[in-house]
Amino acid sequence: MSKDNNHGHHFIVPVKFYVGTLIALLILTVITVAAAQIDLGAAANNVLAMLIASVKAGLVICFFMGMFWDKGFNRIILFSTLAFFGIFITFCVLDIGFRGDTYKYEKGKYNLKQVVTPLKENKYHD
Amino acid sequence: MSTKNNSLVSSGDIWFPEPLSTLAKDIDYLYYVTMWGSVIIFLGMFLISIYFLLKYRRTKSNLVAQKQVIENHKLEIAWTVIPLILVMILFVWGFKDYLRLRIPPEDTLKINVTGAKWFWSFEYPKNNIKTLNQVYVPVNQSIEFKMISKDVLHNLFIPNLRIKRDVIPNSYSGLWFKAEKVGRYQIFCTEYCGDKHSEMLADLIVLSEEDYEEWLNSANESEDIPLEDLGKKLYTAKACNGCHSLDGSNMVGPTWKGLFGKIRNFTDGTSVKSDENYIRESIVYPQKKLVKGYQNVMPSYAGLLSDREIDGIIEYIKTLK
Amino acid sequence: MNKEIKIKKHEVAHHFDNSEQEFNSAKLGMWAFLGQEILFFSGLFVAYIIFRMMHPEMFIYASKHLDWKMGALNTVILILSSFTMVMAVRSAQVNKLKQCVNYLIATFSFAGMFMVVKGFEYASKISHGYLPAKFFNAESAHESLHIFFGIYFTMTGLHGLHVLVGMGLIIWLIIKAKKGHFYEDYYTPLEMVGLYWHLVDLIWIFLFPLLYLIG
Amino acid sequence: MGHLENINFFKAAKGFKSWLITVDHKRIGIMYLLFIVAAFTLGGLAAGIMRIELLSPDKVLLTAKQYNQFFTLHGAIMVFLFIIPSIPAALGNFFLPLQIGAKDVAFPKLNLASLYIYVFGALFCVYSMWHGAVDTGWTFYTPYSTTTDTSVISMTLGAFILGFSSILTGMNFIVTVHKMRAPGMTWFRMPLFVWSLYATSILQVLATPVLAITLLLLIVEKTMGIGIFDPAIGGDPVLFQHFFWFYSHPAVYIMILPAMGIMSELFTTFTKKNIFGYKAIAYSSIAIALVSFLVWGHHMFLSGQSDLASTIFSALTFIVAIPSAIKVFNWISTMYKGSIDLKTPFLYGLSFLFLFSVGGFTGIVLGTLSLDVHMHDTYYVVAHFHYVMMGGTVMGFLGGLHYWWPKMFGKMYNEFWAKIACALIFVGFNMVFFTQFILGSKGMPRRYYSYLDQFQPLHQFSTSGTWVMGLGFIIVFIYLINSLFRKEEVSNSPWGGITLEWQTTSPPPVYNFIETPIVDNDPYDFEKVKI
Repeated sequence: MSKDNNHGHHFIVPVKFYVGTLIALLILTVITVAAAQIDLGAAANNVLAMLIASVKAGLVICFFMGMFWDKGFNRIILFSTLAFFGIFITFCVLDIGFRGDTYKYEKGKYNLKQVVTPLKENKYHD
Repeated sequence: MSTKNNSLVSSGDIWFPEPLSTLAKDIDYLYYVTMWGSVIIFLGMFLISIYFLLKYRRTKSNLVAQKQVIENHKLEIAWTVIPLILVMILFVWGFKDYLRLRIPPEDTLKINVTGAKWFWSFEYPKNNIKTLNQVYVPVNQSIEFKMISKDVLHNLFIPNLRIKRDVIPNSYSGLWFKAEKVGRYQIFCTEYCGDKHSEMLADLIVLSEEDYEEWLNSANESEDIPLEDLGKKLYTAKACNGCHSLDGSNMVGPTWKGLFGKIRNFTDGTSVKSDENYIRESIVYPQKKLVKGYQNVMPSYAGLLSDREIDGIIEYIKTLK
Repeated sequence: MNKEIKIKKHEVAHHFDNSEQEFNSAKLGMWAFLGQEILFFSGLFVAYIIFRMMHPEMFIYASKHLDWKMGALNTVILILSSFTMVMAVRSAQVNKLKQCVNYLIATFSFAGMFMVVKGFEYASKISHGYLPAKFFNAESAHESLHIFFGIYFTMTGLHGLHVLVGMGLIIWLIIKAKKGHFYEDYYTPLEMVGLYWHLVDLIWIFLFPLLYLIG
Repeated sequence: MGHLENINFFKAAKGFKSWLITVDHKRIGIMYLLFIVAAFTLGGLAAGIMRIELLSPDKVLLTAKQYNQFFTLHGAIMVFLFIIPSIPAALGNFFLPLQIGAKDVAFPKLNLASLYIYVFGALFCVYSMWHGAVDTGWTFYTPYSTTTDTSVISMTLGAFILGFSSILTGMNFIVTVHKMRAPGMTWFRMPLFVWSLYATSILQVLATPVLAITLLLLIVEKTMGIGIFDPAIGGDPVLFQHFFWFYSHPAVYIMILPAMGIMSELFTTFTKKNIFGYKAIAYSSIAIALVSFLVWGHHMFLSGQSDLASTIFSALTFIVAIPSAIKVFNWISTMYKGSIDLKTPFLYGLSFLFLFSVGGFTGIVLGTLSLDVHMHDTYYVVAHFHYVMMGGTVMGFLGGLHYWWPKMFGKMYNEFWAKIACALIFVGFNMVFFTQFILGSKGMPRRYYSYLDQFQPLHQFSTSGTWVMGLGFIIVFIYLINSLFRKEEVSNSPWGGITLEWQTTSPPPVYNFIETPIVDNDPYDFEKVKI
């Protein structure tokens, strides 16, 4: 039962690499804040904000967390987690966004009546 | 609990209560297709297994499996693709019927339904009639329910029409049906809503055209009939008879016999002589004064009884010595 | 304090064949745990998305009440703490144990700063009365403004809790590092807490634009 | 390695304390088994009392509120305390390392920690049962759960903690399967029980956290009223149902997949024949694990969910039914040209086959949009999920328990009584639940304390079935305990099984194998391996 106690030496990342990633992240933070000031329309702002956040997240995952040099299966865990997160969002939005009673107005064409929410006396504001 | 409605168990066939609409019959038809299809496949599997169990029993001569058959690609592909096609047919068929269930025709009689903790109240907007736990509909006429809940989730289920829909507090939900047979049918609440969930029942009363017209007139000509008779009619129409008796026996609620003028002592120790104001208050806000020895389960009738109807009930109670 | 830290040899657990297998197992287990954490926070992100779809203008109005400068400061602090954590792991890999301890202390102090800034933010919210529904007593143009603050406090509160847990783990690391448990052949706990810490930073990277920088 | 190698794990350390701080996966498995049997008994008693109450529409034993508390108790105990941990934590902990030739799970201390987290969570549930039991149903639907005064918070905290025990077990198994396999055991030489536990662990790790956040949001909603789920202040109760079922549908696959794994073991050992379509079964386990995340909306067809979402969920529900069908067909074909030995474990295997198929066919009925409108929240649904959970997982659990009993305790149970008990359970089960199919389609709603008189005969017949089934379970309990006091020892492989756990002594030594086995054959290759 031989037990070799030492690792095969892992690949040690040069310091410059980490400093570079740090600077990139700080720059991206500044860009995020700047992008939020200029108004490109609600949808565009959201997409842009999410894009920049994803790039930052990608940097942290690949370099700080070492996914870039890592074994394949850890990546599969990460991608399957994000996939199920995506499924959760899409089906919830599929429900909330398309509510309302369907009605047929022309041959084979369907449409959604607007969801009518009753006038609720607000428990905390009456 | 007994009910005057048509029986669900004895009517109809083994699996379903008697269908009231053509749509109900189509849904039953789809169920039977699925069921008999499943029974055939199940019997197939069952007989093959029994055959294997008998033929390949472990005997002295057959101690180890003769041939290690481990795969047969054609067979495996077959029993993947064929079930997929079968279930997809079921899906499309079910989806078509579901659309017919969900989409009401144009000219429907609209009825507003409100589910509250443990009773259903129905409102006919055109002839502003309100009924409690009973809904009268004409036969062969498309009816559309617009349902809302006052507190927790409820669910209106009419087994004979195979329709069911959750009644939620934050938006209206719709149901439509066309009853093609006259009679009294059962309505259940099927979304768990607390202690009396199993008593939140209602009756669907399908009347012929003339009876329905006659009911409509009798329901709203309550303006001119004398107050005592109005009170007597409301005693049954508004389900007071479910909890209050007339002959002095105490049921869920106190009896109405000799109620007027009696001293009522309450759980908080106070007591008052029962007069018009006390009776009016206990109808609209029953939780305010609880008579000793009775639970606080009476639903509030605020908005369900007009002032004239409350006067009618008070007059009627006065006559009960 | 300048006494050279004596390395304490690590004994591979009995059921592993070699330390390579032990390290990879730990890393795989950690990534499964991080996957679970992401899905744990996913519930909150879905609630945020659904309610932003339901009341879009209320969210824009509500986010004006948040001070984005504090949010940006917190983002920078967390990114720096991620950097110092990575440097701590690296210095253990090259046997610079003194440097590793210093970097850990730096990470801990950044985390402390983050919580202090968060404390100021919460204090200003409480003083204005922008609390979840039951305690919400500020006047507001939108009748469901309290939902935004309900989601805001749940998200940042849960994230703050994870930062506190991270700080506890870093203290544990500092103690073990001082005793020389970590060196070039064995730094697994250091790397695992590092991964956890980067995830906490990752979640804040998404929280910041979603809550503070709306439209 | 000292003398520990050939002493079995019972005798390796003595005394109560040695059990409390053990990190041996076999001892942890047995401790889990004790808790699981206790939870099953408690939940079973609650069901028995409920059925007695349903003998008549009026009060027999319980008031309405007590009845509601009892069905919630039955649901919560059976789901969170019994059926989710039953096979993975008890039998899985014991046999996963053995079947892949490892000495222990990847993180033994974490394994003990998840046992203690399970006990700690169970204490919360027991406390909340005793102090004003919850009456919301195991689904805790808002707004009822946020407005009732019963102890919802302590019950949800209990379930929250139990969720972590499940996550940690799942994590442990994933890493064990990846990193701890014996030399020579490639992915396609692993037994199929290990494949199903691997698929279950994926579900446990990726689905349970969403339950954790749902319960946390429920607690925050109840204490601080943040208004996400409370409609009175702008929330949406249907959103809670989305959160809850996103976890709970994968949870029902956490329950059934391990039982399917046991079926593959039973159908090979008792037919002495290699499994039919090994890759098909292995891939369908993984397929079920992945597709199970797409179908949760079929619990909410009538909840006010949009028709578009309902349609998509209905279509995906049919796709998830296919892998289960493939597995059942594969097991039947495994019997072809085998040498079938009708011992009790195999009888449980056969009853799983038929009861699970009935559950599957009725599941297709409930997945069809138009039929679900009539069948939803009636006794038809109650019968469906009992056929799949009790007919599936409990039969699988009993089959696995009997199959591995000689290996776990080194004692053989009484075969004659075992067959009688199996027959009683099978007959009693069908008496109880087949009548409920008819009750449901006739319109009897679920969770009803009192019902219309016309349903009484069916309810009475169903209740009488529970006594037959209860008798069966009592007999199982008696002869299994009795078998522990028998003298004669059991050989390494009493049933002739050839997977790795049968190649070591029973009960196995502390480190499972005298020397780490080298694997160079398929797991069920009866020609190559002679025992």
